[in-house]
Amino acid sequence: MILLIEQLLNGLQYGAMLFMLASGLTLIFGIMGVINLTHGCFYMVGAYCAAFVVLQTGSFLLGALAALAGAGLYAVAVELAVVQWLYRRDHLYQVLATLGLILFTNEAVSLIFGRRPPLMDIPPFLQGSVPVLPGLEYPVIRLAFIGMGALVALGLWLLVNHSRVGMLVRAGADDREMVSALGIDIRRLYTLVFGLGGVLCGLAGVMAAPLLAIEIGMGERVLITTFVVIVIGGVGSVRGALVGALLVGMVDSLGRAYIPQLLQLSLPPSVADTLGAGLVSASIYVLMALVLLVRPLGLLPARS
Amino acid sequence: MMTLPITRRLAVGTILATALAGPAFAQDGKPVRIGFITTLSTPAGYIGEDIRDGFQLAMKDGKLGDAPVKLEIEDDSLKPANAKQAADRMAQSGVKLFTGVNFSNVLAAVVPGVLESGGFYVSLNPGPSVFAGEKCNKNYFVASYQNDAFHEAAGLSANRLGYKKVMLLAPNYQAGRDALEGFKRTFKGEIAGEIYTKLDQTDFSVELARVRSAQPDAIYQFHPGGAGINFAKQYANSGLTKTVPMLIPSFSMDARMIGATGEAADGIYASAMWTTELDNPASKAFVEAFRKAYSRTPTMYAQQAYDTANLIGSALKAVGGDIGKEAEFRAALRKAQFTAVRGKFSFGPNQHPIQDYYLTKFAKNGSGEIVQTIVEKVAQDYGDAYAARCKMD
Amino acid sequence: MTETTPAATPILSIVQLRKSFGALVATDDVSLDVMPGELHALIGPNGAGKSTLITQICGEIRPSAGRILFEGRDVTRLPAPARARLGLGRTFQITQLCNDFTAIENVLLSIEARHGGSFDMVFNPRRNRASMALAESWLEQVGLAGRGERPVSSLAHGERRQLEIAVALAREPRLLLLDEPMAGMGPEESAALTRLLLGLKGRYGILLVEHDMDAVFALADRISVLVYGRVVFTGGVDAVRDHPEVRAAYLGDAQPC
Amino acid sequence: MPLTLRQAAIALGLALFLAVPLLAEAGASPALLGLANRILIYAIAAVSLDLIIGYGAMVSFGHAMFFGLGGYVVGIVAYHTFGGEPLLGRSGSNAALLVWPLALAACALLAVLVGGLALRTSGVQFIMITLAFAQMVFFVLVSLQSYGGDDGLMLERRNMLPFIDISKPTTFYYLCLALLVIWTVLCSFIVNSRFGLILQALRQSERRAVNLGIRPFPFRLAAFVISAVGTGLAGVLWANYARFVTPDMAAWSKSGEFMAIVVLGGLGTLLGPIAGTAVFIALEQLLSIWTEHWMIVMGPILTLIALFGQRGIAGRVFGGRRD
Repeated sequence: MILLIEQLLNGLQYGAMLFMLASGLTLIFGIMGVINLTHGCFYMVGAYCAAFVVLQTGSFLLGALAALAGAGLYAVAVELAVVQWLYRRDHLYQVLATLGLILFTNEAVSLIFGRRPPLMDIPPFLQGSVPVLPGLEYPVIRLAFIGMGALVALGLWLLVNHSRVGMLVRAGADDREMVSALGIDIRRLYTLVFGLGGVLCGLAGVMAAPLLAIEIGMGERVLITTFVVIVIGGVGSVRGALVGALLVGMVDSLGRAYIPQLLQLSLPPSVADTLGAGLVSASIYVLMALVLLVRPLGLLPARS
Repeated sequence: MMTLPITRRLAVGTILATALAGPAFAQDGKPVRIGFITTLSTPAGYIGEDIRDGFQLAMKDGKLGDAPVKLEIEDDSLKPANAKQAADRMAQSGVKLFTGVNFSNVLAAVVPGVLESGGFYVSLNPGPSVFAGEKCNKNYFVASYQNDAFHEAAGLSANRLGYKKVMLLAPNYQAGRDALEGFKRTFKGEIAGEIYTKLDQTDFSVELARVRSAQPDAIYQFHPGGAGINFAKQYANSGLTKTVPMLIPSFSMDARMIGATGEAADGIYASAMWTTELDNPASKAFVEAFRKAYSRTPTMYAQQAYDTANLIGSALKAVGGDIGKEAEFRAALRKAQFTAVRGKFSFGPNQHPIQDYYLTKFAKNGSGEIVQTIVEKVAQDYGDAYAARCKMD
Repeated sequence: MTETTPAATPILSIVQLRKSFGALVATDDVSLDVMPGELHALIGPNGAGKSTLITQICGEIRPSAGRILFEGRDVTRLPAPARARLGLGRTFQITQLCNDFTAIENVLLSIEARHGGSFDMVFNPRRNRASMALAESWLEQVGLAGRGERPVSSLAHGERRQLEIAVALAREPRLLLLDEPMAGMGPEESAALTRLLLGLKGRYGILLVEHDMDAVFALADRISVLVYGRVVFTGGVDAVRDHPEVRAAYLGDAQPC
Repeated sequence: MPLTLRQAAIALGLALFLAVPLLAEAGASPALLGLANRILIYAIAAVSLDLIIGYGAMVSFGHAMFFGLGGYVVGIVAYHTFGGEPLLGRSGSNAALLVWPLALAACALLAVLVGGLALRTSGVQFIMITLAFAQMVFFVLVSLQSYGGDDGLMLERRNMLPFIDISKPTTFYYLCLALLVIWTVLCSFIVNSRFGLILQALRQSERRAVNLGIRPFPFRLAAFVISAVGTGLAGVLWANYARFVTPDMAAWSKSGEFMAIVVLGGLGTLLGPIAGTAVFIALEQLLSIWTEHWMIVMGPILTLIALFGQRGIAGRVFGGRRD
């Protein structure tokens, strides 16, 4: 029972991280209709900026600020330099252009920071574990991750539903011409949303950096999963991204925790291991395929 | 880095010399071309860098074993197809000696073509079981280790440490499965469970929870590269280090990974063939020279490349730099008459190493740095399980 | 003009059709007939639900309730392609053509579509003389003779509207749904198109949605007025012209555009 | 009769490809043959992908799965033929005329399955669901323990064809060239046929086509399967060329590479992607010889192609569509 609760927390934590990445991506896709493969790079840039500043100054807080700023600015730069020319183009060109940017970013980061993965320790106030339930201690940093995910969800909800920017965002998603007619500079709105997506990636990056190796290619490793999340949730919908992130987080975590054991009950160990591991690897893709077959536009699409 | 321009100038010089001297004397001054295909881009690129730098450290003024050599270095981007393409191209242009490859799957792509073209391959890192048994070849040498050796040494280490119940974790691919098989071959206690992680997994919280609930005496985990750093960091953060010690093969935590793992590496046990702390003059000299040349601590990959270079050098010396004398060159390689940084070294019947393995521990040294200290020798003159199946003609 | 007797089966019959999107009722218990050979015009202000009705008739969206009968057969649950194969042709309010194709290729597509689901992967229909001649003759009928080799993207707006009709006709339908064929046309072009439609009248059952009241009065046998998803009146041209409620509801505030 | 630009380009390209073995032999560079052979094989995949992206607007981000599957069928059969234990009581065969159709049938079957499910969606969902299926195939290949798993599978020797000996590099090269020409001619028949007319109509205006009585699904599925078979053929040839297969063949980055090649060459031209392949692979080769940081150049090149090369490098010559 304790183990199950711990695994649920793990799923929640993974979901929180995926949500930070997916919410920005889904806004970018929903509002501007752009498939942005570079999104994972923002996350990597955030982690590298954080590690670099922490190494120089020793302050986690400064590192976090650097991550948000670095990832946000890089996102804005990408939008201004490349993505803004792709808004009305076929998805195919967006995929290709941003694929090229991934190659570029990875190589540029390795030239700037070197190939050696930099170190970032867990800041003192996030170290160790605290008792969550009798008999269950859970690492503080993972709890902080969950808390931060909840804050981001709340913040985005307020932003999208209860602010002027959010109104513009929603209007922009529905009717570009209308927003332009209102005399609002839609170009700046787009850049802003792109930057916001970058900042959220930076946040995920700085939160993940103490737990993960900060290395080239870390972005692509989460990118595809992030896409799975938003496609499951329904492209363009922040609520969908939340549901998708939690679903994928849970399915992945619980799958890893229990699928091999369940198979071992009924199959010989060697077969169970192979099959289990294969099934676990593909679990979220199977989930996505199933969801799309039942609801081709995802669970909570922004517009039907 | 200082050696590079000199090498180049010398190489140019020798080419000019041979051009002037004409083809009749080509054998004399002409450098031996060595096809050096390794992984320089991608996240694993740092390993390729160490391999290249370690190899070049062994070269003196562009010479190995007093014979001028020309390294033809090419990046394979960790793509077997690229590596094969490069190797075939080099072989067609007359390169007879190859080394450098860093990963088993790349090696599997490169070696058959090289051997078919009549060339030599001397591996400075992977030693997959495919080429160690029935498919061994007289022109194929492994100067590093057979892939299973570290895992078998880890099993022996676990026995020494008195563990009765060990839980195993490895990624769900061939090398991961081989690792766990190797461990089980020598470990005498009980296996508390085997967990196969996903290939691209970065977070291990779920697996750590399973370890916690199974309460083994220790875990043995094999995750190379970034995943290894992730695992160690998260293991330390979960507090498991205090109750369940971790045992790994050396390449789950090389010198550069220690830098990225920090304190979390403290207290981890590892099976190893060499560490910077190995107490012999050749090793000390190598570590010092490497640090001086590149201002960083060498990894085991650099050491293996350095030893491989010296092995090749010894054989080149024996044939006076004429690699055309194939039989002599082969025989000289087989003798392995060079001072290995790792200590004792000889070839078994399948031309894979027979050498010693150690139990090591990551711990702080006098100046507070985490280093890989030698605990004890767990295997002496250790060969591999496949040698018996090799029928060399 | 063909004489229509009350006893004949309507070619299209809509029975208490209803479509709601959430709280919004776009089609509210609409019943309507088109007799063979009849030109039935559907008018109403913007947002009255005319296009929603057309898309339900051709099968692109499903009604919430009610039935659609084509030549007496219930087609309410049939998908759009199946209805087209039964003989239901349409044009679109916003031109739907293959813009990378030439004009004649668009017509050719329509001719080829008659042959069902054949996977002929060998023969190039552009080399089939009979098909090409047929396509050319449809272009001639709508006044596009000699424009066949022009890519659609280079045609003028009016020409594209004419091509739409040629494409729909080449499928040889028995019922035509014309969704604002005059939209965006100048008076000259509208008049030409009206003449073209007059020529088609009687050969097909036609349901015409149109804002151009001159055209509607010139062409229609009967007119239905749709307001807020409801048919408020159906009758002959004169009856509509004189009907006070219709004048108030529609003709009063919406100028023909 | 004067040649059109298009005909001239075809003649020149064909002459160049025909001349490569002679050039290589004449001493230009023996590696040239391998490079050109690689181009031929990838070009078959690129032409196939163009069939559905360029003509059918089905942006498959998972086509590498067919490349991988085609290769693996060859690899697995070879494994059982040489040394491995028999499979289902059969010891395998090295006859290309048996193994190759088997591999292509496997690809067709997978395509029916994947296409049947994926074509229920469109747009970004289609891109992602094809990617998801490719990832599944990738993970299956990685977990095929007895076939080398992640390390891949070596082939003892190339498959055997009657009358010609494809173990000779030049012969194999000309076989690939012949297959590329045949496949491209077949595809050009397809796109100009009634089937192709409808496929292209579905791309340009699905509503128009549907309201003419065309059911989109069977046409799209058929095109998807044909394209998968072509890509599978490339996989089969690759397995024979490289004589080893790895799960890499089905990785998502490979799918991306194929897409890049098609766009580079010019969508909806069939011939453009062949030129695209040549440029892409040659560029990759040159840059990686020049510097290990070649991706910092290659990346922006891809981006620029996407931004400005609306018709690809050969779109103007071969009359492709704009995006």
